[in-house]
Amino acid sequence: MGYIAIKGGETAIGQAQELLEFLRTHSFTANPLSLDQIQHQLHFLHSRVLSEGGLYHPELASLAIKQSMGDTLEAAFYLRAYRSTRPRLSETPLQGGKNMRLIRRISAAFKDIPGGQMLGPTSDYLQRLFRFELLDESPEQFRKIAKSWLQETPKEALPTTFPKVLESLRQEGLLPSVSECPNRPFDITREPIVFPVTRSAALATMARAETGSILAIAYSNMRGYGDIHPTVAELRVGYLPVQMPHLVTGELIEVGEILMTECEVVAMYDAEPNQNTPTFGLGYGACFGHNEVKAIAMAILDRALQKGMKHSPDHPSEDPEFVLLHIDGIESMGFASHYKLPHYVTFQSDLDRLRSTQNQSR
Amino acid sequence: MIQSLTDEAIQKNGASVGVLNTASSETNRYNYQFGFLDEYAKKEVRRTLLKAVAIPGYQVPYASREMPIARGFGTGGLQITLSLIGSNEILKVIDQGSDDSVNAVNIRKFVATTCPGVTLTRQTAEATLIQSRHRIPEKRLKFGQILVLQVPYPDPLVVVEPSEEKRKIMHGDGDYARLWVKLYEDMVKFKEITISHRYPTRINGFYVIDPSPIPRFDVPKLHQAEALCLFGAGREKKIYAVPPYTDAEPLSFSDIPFRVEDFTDEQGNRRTCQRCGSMTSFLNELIDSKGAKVYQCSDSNYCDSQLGDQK
Amino acid sequence: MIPQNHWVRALTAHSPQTIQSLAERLTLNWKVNFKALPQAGLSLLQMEDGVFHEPYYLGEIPLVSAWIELTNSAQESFEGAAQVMHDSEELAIALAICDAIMTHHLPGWQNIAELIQQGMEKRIWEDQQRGLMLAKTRVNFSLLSQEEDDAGY
Amino acid sequence: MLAIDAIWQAETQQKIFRALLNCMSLPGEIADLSPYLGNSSALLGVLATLLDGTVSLSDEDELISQQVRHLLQAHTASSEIANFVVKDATKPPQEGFLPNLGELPNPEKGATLILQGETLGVGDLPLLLRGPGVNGTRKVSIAEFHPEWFIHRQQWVENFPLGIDLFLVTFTQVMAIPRAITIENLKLKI
Repeated sequence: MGYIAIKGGETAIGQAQELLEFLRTHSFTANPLSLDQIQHQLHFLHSRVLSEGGLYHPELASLAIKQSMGDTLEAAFYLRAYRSTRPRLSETPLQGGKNMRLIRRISAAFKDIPGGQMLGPTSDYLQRLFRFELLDESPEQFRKIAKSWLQETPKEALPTTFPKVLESLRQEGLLPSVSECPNRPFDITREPIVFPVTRSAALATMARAETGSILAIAYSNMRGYGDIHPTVAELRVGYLPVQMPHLVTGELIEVGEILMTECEVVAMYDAEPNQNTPTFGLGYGACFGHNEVKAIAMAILDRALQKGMKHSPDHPSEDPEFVLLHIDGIESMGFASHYKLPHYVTFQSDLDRLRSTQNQSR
Repeated sequence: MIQSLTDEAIQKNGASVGVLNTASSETNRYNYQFGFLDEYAKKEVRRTLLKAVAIPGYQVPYASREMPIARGFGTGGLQITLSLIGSNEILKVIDQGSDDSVNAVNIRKFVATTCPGVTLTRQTAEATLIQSRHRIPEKRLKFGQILVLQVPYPDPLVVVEPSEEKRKIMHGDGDYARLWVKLYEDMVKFKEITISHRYPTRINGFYVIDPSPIPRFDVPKLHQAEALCLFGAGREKKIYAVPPYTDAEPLSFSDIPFRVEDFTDEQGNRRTCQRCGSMTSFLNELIDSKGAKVYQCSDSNYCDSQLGDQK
Repeated sequence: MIPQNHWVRALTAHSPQTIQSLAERLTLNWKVNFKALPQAGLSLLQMEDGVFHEPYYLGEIPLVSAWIELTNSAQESFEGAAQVMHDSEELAIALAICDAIMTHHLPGWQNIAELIQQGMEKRIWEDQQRGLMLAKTRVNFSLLSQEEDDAGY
Repeated sequence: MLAIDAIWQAETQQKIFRALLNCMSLPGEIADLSPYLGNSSALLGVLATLLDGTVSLSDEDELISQQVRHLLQAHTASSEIANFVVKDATKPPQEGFLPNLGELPNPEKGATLILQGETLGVGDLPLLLRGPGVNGTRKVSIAEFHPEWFIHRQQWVENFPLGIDLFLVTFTQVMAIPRAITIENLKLKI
């Protein structure tokens, strides 16, 4: 009780770290998690950390999850901090999502889309019944699953790149025209966000936002604090080939690929004062890894923020300052955590002021 | 395999040569370099520091990087420390005046890990660089020493003006009228200035700074100090400075002077540290095991050295 | 012949050690100079948003680059360069050497061509697996439409 | 292995920076950079320490070789807008020369002017400094820096916080005069 200064913190800190390590290992018989196990068996956790960390580094994302013992905020924090140790060398040329090598592609707007709908690896239609046989899954059974899947020879393997669903709507004239001369994108990692912000700053901030935070604000819009009424035109998950110019020839070379999720929503149309024909509103969401709920939430907020930037915001989810300053997991968790630090000195000053003010009023 | 980087090669393609890290690239590809931050980040902080010193009290914006300790734990101070530090440094880290406070221990450990060769010390007098949260050491800092203070809220005008754009204009004009009004209203309401810590202080007769959450007790130590004082706000992305031999005056009225924390007891005597007996230091109020209120120096190294002197 | 823009993708299907040891072996009689210091760091991934086609930054990726020049005893010089999403400068240097040897058909280029061929086959197999994921989970709407009509009840 | 001049190495740049920070905090203090410079001049040591691709440099007197300009990575800008302006100070400033003085809300945009001269510490031009970082007043003598530079400086820094910050360099030495400093004896001298 009271405000007792902690002395001998050095020992306590060391012991606390060791205790955490003990918690992680906890028994004499358990095996350490391998980075590969984390990347694959904890696929969605891994994806979440990649996206919230803002750095596509699958190996270090696994290590971050291992070290943080599965705390998503902490794990993303490891990646963010690591970025500060690496020089910024360049930026890539503009990459387009239509080049993604897909493993999943669906549309809620149209039954039949050019190229077809492919569910890919999804948990959407799982009945959340426990598979009790996994309680003691043997390594043999575990390995058999992948083996038997791979044994099937691709008789009719589909191509993996497809056009965007929105393109057909755009050709029909149902969508607003694309930006004519887009600005240079805003780099949120180097420049402080000062309002009003550009849409590119909002997209970059949301792409690395904390999933729960961005979902909660988007949900407020879905429930009635907003009126976006989105329809998912296309949701796609796949591997984007990343291209960089060859240093000698300048020709674009594929230097690697990233797993990412992209979502495009069509929203209720707006009556634009200076536009003769009304067109659908549009929202876009994307992030590293396989994070569908996050991409959908982002697409909805993109649309909501466009509205808030154009007219004045009617709801929190349409207010760029409210949304963008409160969705970063590293910032918010850091500030919440800092209240755990000792404030003995400032509190002593507070006590002094209150007592002296009380004396004055007596 | 690689034989040499010829001068000619540098000449042709100098554009990619900025800073060469002396750390060997032969080692594990995931090693952290000396000082953790990449060299371009350090350069930016260094340029910012020079402007901060050249324009005393002005909050210079910079692209604060994410640090491996949480925002609010001293990321601004740490970025300054890492941009300053060399392998011959003698570093002291304190939090609440104490070298053993958990946050101080943590930051010291971090620097020791990422800056091999740096000497760590608890002795205020022998440190070349001191990073601190919430206190300026009791022992007067000397010429040549650098004090780095961690800052949560850098702008003293934020209590009267929420828009940063407008605050920047007010600072540029040296217009602190609304801050004076706020102090005056306080006085009328409470007959006391209610600001307990982070006391607004005018530097070199122009800019007013938030001196970080040091107690009022520490504010006069900034005035005409021999040491260089640097302030880092990581979350708010600002750096500012009070150079040595510079005026630092807490805002006050002639009839209600600036007052430091009062440590006199009911009988009107100055309370003393129950440990070293100091009658001049800033004291922490503690509750002992019997529930009685006792007082002890907040600056642990000062308290220890007072005890040592008595022996 | 596999085009140059797929070399890095094909070669990185092999372990870095495989590429590095081959590059080292093939340059035993060459002088290798840097045209620019090899650099390991991050690159900003610039994406086009899918609805208004505006550029924005999705996040950062690790990137390492190397630009080298091979010189033989006859003082003939040949350039090669590579960038790859990785952290190892050694890997980028090895890829840049492979690039120089392949581009200019220097001695040993067939060994690299072979590695590229094998790597590409592995990548094609990976693409086929992805295609298979799609093929197996494709929704057949001609069968579904009946059920969907029933779903109203 | 790699033969890179000392001034491009991280360890050296840290040391040079500390010397510069010390000079900026204590106007009139003269730092000898020769232990860190290898074969380079103090001017290059200062530039290598402070510049990268995110800032601009003006070098109208061509004090820096083309090769080093590439290594510095800074983009070239005219002297009115550059963040860093390098001048040969043995000659007087050209007619109409005016560096960026910054803006009231953003005074840090005022340029850092680096003047190349001959001698610091002794010479026929005494400067009497007063202001932040100076304990009372401080007198420092220099030579082969044209006096007109200091007269112009006085006009540039008249409206604090607007102004420029000066580094004076010789082949191995450096000294700083930030904008808040008053040079008290100027009128007497010229």
